Amino acid sequence: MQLNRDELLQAYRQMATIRTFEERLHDEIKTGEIAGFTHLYAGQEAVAVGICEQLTHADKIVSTHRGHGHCIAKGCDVKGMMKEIYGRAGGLCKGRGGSMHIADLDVGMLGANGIVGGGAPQAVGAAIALRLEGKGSVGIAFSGDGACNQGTTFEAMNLASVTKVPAIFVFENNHYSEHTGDAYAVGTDKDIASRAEAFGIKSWRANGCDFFDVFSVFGELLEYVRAGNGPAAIELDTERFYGHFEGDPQRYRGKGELDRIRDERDCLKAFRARVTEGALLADADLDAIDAEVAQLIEEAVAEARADAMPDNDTVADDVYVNYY
Amino acid sequence: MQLNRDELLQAYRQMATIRTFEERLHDEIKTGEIAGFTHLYAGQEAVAVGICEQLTHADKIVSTHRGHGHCIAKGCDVKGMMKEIYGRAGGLCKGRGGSMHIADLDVGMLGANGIVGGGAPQAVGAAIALRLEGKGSVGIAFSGDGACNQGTTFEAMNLASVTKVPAIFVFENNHYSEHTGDAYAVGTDKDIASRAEAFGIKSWRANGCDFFDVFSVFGELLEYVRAGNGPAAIELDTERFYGHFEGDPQRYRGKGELDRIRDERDCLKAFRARVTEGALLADADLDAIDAEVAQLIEEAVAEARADAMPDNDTVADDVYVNYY
Amino acid sequence: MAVMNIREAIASTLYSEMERDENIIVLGEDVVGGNGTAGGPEAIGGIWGTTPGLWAKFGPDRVIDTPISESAIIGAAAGAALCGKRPVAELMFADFVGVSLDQLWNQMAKFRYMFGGKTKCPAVVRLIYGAGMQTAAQHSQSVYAMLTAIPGLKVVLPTTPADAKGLLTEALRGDDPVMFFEHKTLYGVKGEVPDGEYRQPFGQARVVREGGDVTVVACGRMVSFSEKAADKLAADGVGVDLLDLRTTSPMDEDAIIESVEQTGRLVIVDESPPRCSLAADIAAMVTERAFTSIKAPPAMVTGPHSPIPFSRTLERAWVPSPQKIEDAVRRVLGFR
Amino acid sequence: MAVMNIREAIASTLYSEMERDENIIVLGEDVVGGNGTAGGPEAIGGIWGTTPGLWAKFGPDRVIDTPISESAIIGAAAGAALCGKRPVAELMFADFVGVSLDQLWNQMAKFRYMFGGKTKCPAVVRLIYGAGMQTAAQHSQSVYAMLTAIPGLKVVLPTTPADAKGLLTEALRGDDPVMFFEHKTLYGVKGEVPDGEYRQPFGQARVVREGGDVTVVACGRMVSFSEKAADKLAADGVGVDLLDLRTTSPMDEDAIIESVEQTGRLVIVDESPPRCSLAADIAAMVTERAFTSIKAPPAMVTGPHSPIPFSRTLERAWVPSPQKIEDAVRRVLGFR
Ligand SMILES: Cc1ncc(C[n+]2csc(CCOP(=O)(O)OP(=O)(O)O)c2C)c(N)n1
Ligand SMILES: Cc1ncc(C[n+]2csc(CCOP(=O)(O)OP(=O)(O)O)c2C)c(N)n1
Ligand SMILES: [Mg+2]
Ligand SMILES: [Mg+2]
Repeated sequence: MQLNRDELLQAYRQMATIRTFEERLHDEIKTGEIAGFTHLYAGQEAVAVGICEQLTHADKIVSTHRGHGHCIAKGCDVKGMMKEIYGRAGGLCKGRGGSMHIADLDVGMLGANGIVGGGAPQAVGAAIALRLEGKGSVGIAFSGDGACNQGTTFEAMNLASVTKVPAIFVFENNHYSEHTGDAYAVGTDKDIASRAEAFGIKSWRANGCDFFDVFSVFGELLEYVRAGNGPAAIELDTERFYGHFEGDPQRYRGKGELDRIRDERDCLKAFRARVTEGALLADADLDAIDAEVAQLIEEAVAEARADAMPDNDTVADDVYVNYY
Repeated sequence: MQLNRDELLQAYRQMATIRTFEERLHDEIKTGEIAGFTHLYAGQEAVAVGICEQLTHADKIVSTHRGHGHCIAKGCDVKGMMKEIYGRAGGLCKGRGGSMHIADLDVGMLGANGIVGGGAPQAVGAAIALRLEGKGSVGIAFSGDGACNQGTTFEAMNLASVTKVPAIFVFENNHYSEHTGDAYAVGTDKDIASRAEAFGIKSWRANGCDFFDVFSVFGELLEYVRAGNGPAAIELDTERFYGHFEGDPQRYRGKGELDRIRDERDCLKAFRARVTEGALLADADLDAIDAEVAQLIEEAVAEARADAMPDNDTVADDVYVNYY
Repeated sequence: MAVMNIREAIASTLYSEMERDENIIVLGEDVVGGNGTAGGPEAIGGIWGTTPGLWAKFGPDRVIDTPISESAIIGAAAGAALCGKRPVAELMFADFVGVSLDQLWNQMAKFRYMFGGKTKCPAVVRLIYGAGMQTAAQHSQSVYAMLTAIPGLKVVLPTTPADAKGLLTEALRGDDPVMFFEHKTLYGVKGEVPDGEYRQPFGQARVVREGGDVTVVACGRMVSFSEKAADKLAADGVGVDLLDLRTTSPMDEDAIIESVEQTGRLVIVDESPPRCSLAADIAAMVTERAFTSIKAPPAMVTGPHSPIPFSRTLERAWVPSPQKIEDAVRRVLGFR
Repeated sequence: MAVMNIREAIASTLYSEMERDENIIVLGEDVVGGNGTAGGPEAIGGIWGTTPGLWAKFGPDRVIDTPISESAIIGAAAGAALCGKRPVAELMFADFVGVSLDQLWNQMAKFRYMFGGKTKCPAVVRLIYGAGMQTAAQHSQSVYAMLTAIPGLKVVLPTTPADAKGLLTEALRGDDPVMFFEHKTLYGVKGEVPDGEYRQPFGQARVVREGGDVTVVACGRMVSFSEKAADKLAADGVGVDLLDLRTTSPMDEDAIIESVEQTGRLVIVDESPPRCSLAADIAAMVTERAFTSIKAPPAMVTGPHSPIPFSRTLERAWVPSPQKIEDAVRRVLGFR
């Protein structure tokens, strides 16, 4: 794994954008202006960015209910996303989808999904399509430690195994599905990756709070899949910095857990330490990005607030390409 | 494993009853009197009988579309079954269910099932109920090598693993799901049992064409589950002597395959050889049972043919216990 | 009579019925909550707050947290019910019928019939449904028409705390599978609830008000919206007979017909898209049974033929509003 | 024009469309058959014989046998469609919507709307449906009402070989998800099929016959049953306008209304249970749009509110029969 200066800056920018986007949402939601379910990705940035930085728009990803990070990492327009979450006409999906249903096919983002486990079969379908293109592109399903128990996820792994298509199953184990621990809900003696292995799918494991580990392990996996070896899986040990959704009192957390993970498992802090210690980048480089990102998010919120609500007359538009 | 003479005779009687029932159906179906889908269990008798002979009526089983063998082994009335398959008023389910929907809760047979994979979660539910009874009874799901790929089967295994209930997953691998081989459709480097193991479920393997092997391996498994150790799984290598359904031209079979499995993998022949060679039973004992069974099936067909069709007025009966 | 909200009525009924009948068990995602975490079981109960304290009181064998696998939840409920238990399974959102329909439709609903009437499957499935909280296209749907269409299921939709208690008790005492719909915007609705044992039989519509000029039939959240419309109409001297269906299967056809025979005019309010809807079901039934009594075509107030949008304004535009109900009433009254 | 049956019309249309458009792919259980066996691929194709020779011609990357996992089949079709392919997914029995509904209802149908109109999902799902072969409660259902109710899906039900070709071609050229229903008893129906490219637009009912006294609306197998009834009625001098809907979403409301405005009397024949059915949908629509024209309440000929039984006699009693259709026509004609 060799990342040049620009690539490092870009990776940091992406992770910082996600973090700032989510932290800002955390505050904005308290104002009551944003309703519905908003699941924040903060804490898991190294996963989305460590993976998506190695993809092109030709590679397709299918995301989850906790999709902001995947969207930003894959290249969705941040301002369009913010407008979407505010339910505005100028939103990426015209305000119809909201936080759980953001998609942008132009960048290869096939959609967040409110149905846990809904995306995995679709990623296999994408991989079926991409194999036909013959260009080594891949279809990726992001799933949580909760989603890994849904029947669709297993079916998708089996179908990928049988058809040997370039599908990748990314399991982000943040150790909670809503208020339940993975120690309870994931039936296994080992881990999620080992369940993928039981389908004959080659699997990897990485530290989902360490961008460099994600990047290098996923890089190896990606090479394997792009080379036509069939599907692969990766389990990432990561952390969710906020509640399941905004408003969650998080009483399931251990004493001091939130402090500890912020302290020890913050991928942004770790990234900064690593690149500055290694003299790959200077603090000032990163600070400059932080400032740019802060500015971007500030503008995104301001523009979202200022944007018009969708016109009521559009409520039943775009159900079909053409109906009669 | 110690089977006394009576137990051996009973086991043989049960296997012979299933075989004769199915072979007779194979002939009767050609007359056109029996319609719908009829999936014959012939060839797999050692599985159903090797397992069910160790159960009581308090133990519950959930069966598949290929359910006749499980029904007979669990103690369903053979004449009632035949009437059911003929769609008669006196059928075990009043002619409403047919071959794919035979049930008899009094003997712990919760139902055959036309939906592949439909039964597995129900067996876990039975196990949840039986654990509350606290008597060591078990809930068993029979599934095929095709059904093991359905999402519900995986979900059921995971739920059983998590809740640690006395659920048993019996995978009858007859190497075909309809016209597709297990070598193609079961995504794994190993076998079906190994996929159960990935859920942390202790798993066994046995020769599904050898009654004694099934009996002893399942006996060990059953002891484990009855002792409160949680769920278990077993994969049985077995053979389907007929087509997927009646009318299947079976062009997917290898040259001479049907002859070979009849020759080398016939559980009834193997049973006879073993018990006579070991001088546990005499040929005459078995011949006597064969004659009794032939008589029973003969009567079953005659009585089914003679039974009345259900009254048209009953078409919408029994949808509810009470509706208004 | 205690005053409580629907959430409390459901929670307390579950609790007291479980005390009464040891065969009742509860299962679903996070109905306990906190399992496998440092906080431990019941650190947080379900997100709807309808199952607090059950685990502590009745233990882990009767109150079961499940992984995210709705087919297994419903299937397990079906299997346990066949074995003499009375499971109460929770679908955190009714939209998850999508991932569990087979167990509801082809299994639970059909057992008794397929098996010749010898079995019963007394499972209760709680489905949290409805729009109004901007939960968007996959978490806002009113799935009752789809389940009303299925022979073998009963479908229940309480709109008051008393009915929540009475109908849930009835569901837990009956022997058929019951789909118990809880509208997510109605949990906070307060009202008096009879003390002690209280059962509300199915198939009896609640007469919310009598007015004599027009019949309005509604269920769920649409009942209170219809009341708002009726208030405005009353100010103009228009009297509304408002019926809250309470259950759509069985459905109190007679109550509807009786009212329509007097008013001759019918509006049906249904929080769902229009095609093959409950609104159409009732309109067709009334036209068949009371053709000579109706003076105007039954009006159906439904959402449009589209998914439910996220945006606040669009969601409001999608859901039938008091205004649209009022307009429909005026339309049927004006029909010549 | 060649004469062929519906099975052949579907098989040959799939073949020629796949030749024309390399983006069309086919997936489902045993659509190839024989994979992983000694007999090898295509030893036996699907059990309906509608996909022979596709694998040999178009190869394993375009013609894909799947394990038994319908959610994955439909989900994969949805994902491939988002990526520019035109998947044709087969549900061997329409009843398996039970195990795949989410991918049809909450995914495929909603993508375009949820994503702000920027995507399209041109997947075709072939569903083999209907009673008449004693396939019992879980393999005989007509699931079209459930899918007609879902905004975002189109629902198609050919009853002639020509329509099978025309409607399937239209489905494969369009950009929306299409539910293509094939009645298992109609595969052998023979008829002339136009050569070369032939498209039948959706939303245009087929006028099977014109009679002027009463309108009968049907789809699927019920069209031929209605023809039988109409023959008997014609012998008694009663003329039937018989409409074959061809598609229920979109639905040719205008054709129905036009006929009803002339006849004033309507019978709807629907091979499904009665509640929230297509029959009710049409009855309600007609009552709303043609209230002043109808001289009798629309009659709905459906199955009873029960699952479909196995036994030959009971199954026949369940399915709407020519006799019941005839009776319903006489009833609406006799209504005063
Ligand atoms: C089919 C389905 N079941 C349940 C839910 C409710 N739900 C939303 S998120 C969630 C937990 C998901 O956990 P995980 O997959 O670990 O993702 P995370 O929230 O940790 O990112 C649940 C139960 C849902 N949206 N869809
Ligand atoms: C959900 C579902 N999908 C598909 C089918 C059609 N079908 C019936 S049996 C069968 C093959 C089952 O294979 P397996 O589980 O190995 O059982 P076997 O037939 O070998 O006993 C299939 C595909 C079905 N009945 N249900
Ligand atoms: Mg998680
Ligand atoms: Mg098999």
